[in-house]
Amino acid sequence: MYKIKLDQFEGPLDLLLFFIKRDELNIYDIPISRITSEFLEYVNLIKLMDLEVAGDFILMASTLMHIKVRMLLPREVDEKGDEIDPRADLIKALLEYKKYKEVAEDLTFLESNQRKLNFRGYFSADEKIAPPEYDILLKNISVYDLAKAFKKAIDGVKPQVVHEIKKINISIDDQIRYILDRILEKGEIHFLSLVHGMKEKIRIVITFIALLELTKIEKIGIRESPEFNDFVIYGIANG
Amino acid sequence: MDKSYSSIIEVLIFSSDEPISESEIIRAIKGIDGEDIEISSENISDTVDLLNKSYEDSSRSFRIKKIANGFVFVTSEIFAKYVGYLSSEKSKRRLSQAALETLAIIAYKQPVTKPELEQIRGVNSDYILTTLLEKNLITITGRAESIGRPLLYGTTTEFLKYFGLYNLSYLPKPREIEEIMKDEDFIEQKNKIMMNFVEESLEKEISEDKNDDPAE
Amino acid sequence: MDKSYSSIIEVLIFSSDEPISESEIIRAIKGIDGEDIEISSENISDTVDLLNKSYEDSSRSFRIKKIANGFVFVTSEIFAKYVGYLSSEKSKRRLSQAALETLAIIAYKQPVTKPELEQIRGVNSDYILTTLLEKNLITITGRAESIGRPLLYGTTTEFLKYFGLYNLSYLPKPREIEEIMKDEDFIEQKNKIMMNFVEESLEKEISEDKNDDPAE
Repeated sequence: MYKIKLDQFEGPLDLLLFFIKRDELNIYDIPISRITSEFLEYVNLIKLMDLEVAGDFILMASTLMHIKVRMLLPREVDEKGDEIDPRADLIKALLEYKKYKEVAEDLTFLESNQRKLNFRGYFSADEKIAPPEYDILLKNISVYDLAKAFKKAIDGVKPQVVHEIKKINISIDDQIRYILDRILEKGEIHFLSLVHGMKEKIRIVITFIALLELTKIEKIGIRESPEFNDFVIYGIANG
Repeated sequence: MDKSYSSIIEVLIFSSDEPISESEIIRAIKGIDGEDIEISSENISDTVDLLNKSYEDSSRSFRIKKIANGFVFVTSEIFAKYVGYLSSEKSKRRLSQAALETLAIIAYKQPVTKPELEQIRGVNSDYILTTLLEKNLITITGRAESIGRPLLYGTTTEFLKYFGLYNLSYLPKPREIEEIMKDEDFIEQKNKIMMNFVEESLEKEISEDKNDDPAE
Repeated sequence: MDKSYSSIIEVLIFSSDEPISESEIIRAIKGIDGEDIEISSENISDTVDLLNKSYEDSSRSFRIKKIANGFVFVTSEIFAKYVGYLSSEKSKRRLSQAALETLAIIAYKQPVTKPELEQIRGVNSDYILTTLLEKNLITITGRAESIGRPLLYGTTTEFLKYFGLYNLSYLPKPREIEEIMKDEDFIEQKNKIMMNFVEESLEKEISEDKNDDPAE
């Protein structure tokens, strides 16, 4: 028996196709008894390994044994009087599966090619004049949108596996200065890019509080962004 | 610096999803072609100038611009209204997440009152209800018997058409969705699926419009 | 068509973060400059050809390509490794064999139900369907009329984008069954798989290099 890795097969049909190819069998004349016993050896291994797919393999094993028995009996005939090969359905299934397996190979190529191509990455700096009458649906950002963007930023922080206790020196005043500096520099800024790169949740929380503070004293304004879960912060001249 | 690095610098700026600095560009080039490649920050800004010169000569509608944290491609401001049209079209095309959520709750719980709806969503839903009513995706179906006899909302035939549903029973059942999803991201996933429905049916609508109207 | 529309067509494609169709381009131009502007789909594809010619002449590192029912700027593949070095997005994993098989079946037989799909694959496909839905490569398109009215699945625009297809008719054609049998393609297939392994491990190496880099 060849050593083969069990998890390299996508299912029982895939394993059968492997046997057929490896032993150069004629798919229209599969030696059922030989292939059944070989298949059963693998099924036993799969059962031992307690793989999730075991059920599908066992089902195929019973189909094979059923075919094997029918091969020994006198052939049934169809309405035209022709003998019915007990293997016919299996052959059909194998060919159908093989057809899509090949397409999957082609898709792998397309995938490889497409992965080598890159799209344009950054659009935010494009100069836009939006005709105002088109902003019907999201004219004003609600507290809800704000909260959602906040939650998204928080959820975006990946949980650290190692728990280090470290003191983070950060205050609301610091973050107010940070926000004002960023706005001074760029005129306006997206919330997500404001908190981009912040590794600690507390830093985002404090930035957010600073943002609310600045909104309250009307130093900055907030409006919706074309992206959901984000919003744009802009400076107010006389703020 | 080898002249061929011009294209590489162009590609890196083009495909970076953040403004990209000179040092990052150098890091990528040295990372791939070896640390001994001689390339300086100055080479990069010179190359960018040459690229911009070449865009200008061939009347390209974009330039490379240096903003605070690095280089980015920007479209020329003389086209700002076209770029703006596109982005507003896009936001018009997409029902907001909130509207979608509201629509989903109404679709599954109908007939439903505003207080019930707001209890589920946790926020005031006046604006979205108005918008959905305007878009004829929902309608007032009657009045509840409860105190204050609040209005009841339900979906319309337009809603079914919009989502390509034969009738309401064709909506995926929450249980079915849950079976497919089997995880805690179920709600988010459901929203995504709904989004696709919206976008696709809109696209379909657009292409049907196109087919119906040969003048377009 | 006025010659100046070349720049506008370029800017519309350049500033759109999704492939943009001919009809969307026409709509934007008419939306801004008036319905009486004369511009046809043909004008647009001709203009795109001219633009690409001009990019080629000035050795630009990107071209306009037809993907997912529209036009989009993409970079030339020869620079992929430089971009990949910087972007973690690109080192994301490929689809598994099971996922590709499932997609192949859905793409050809759509709309297709889970039972039909599982019959062809011979294995339970819950997990794969969930993954593909999450990746937005497939979506639920409706319900079959058959017993139990199971949900129907189909591919998305994202699917086209992922494989770089203009539309579904550009899918690789499955071979006829007789053809499959005539051809001893076993070795060829193995080679193909090996090729992918090589590429995969190269990519992995690059991204590991990147992580090792203390400068990062």
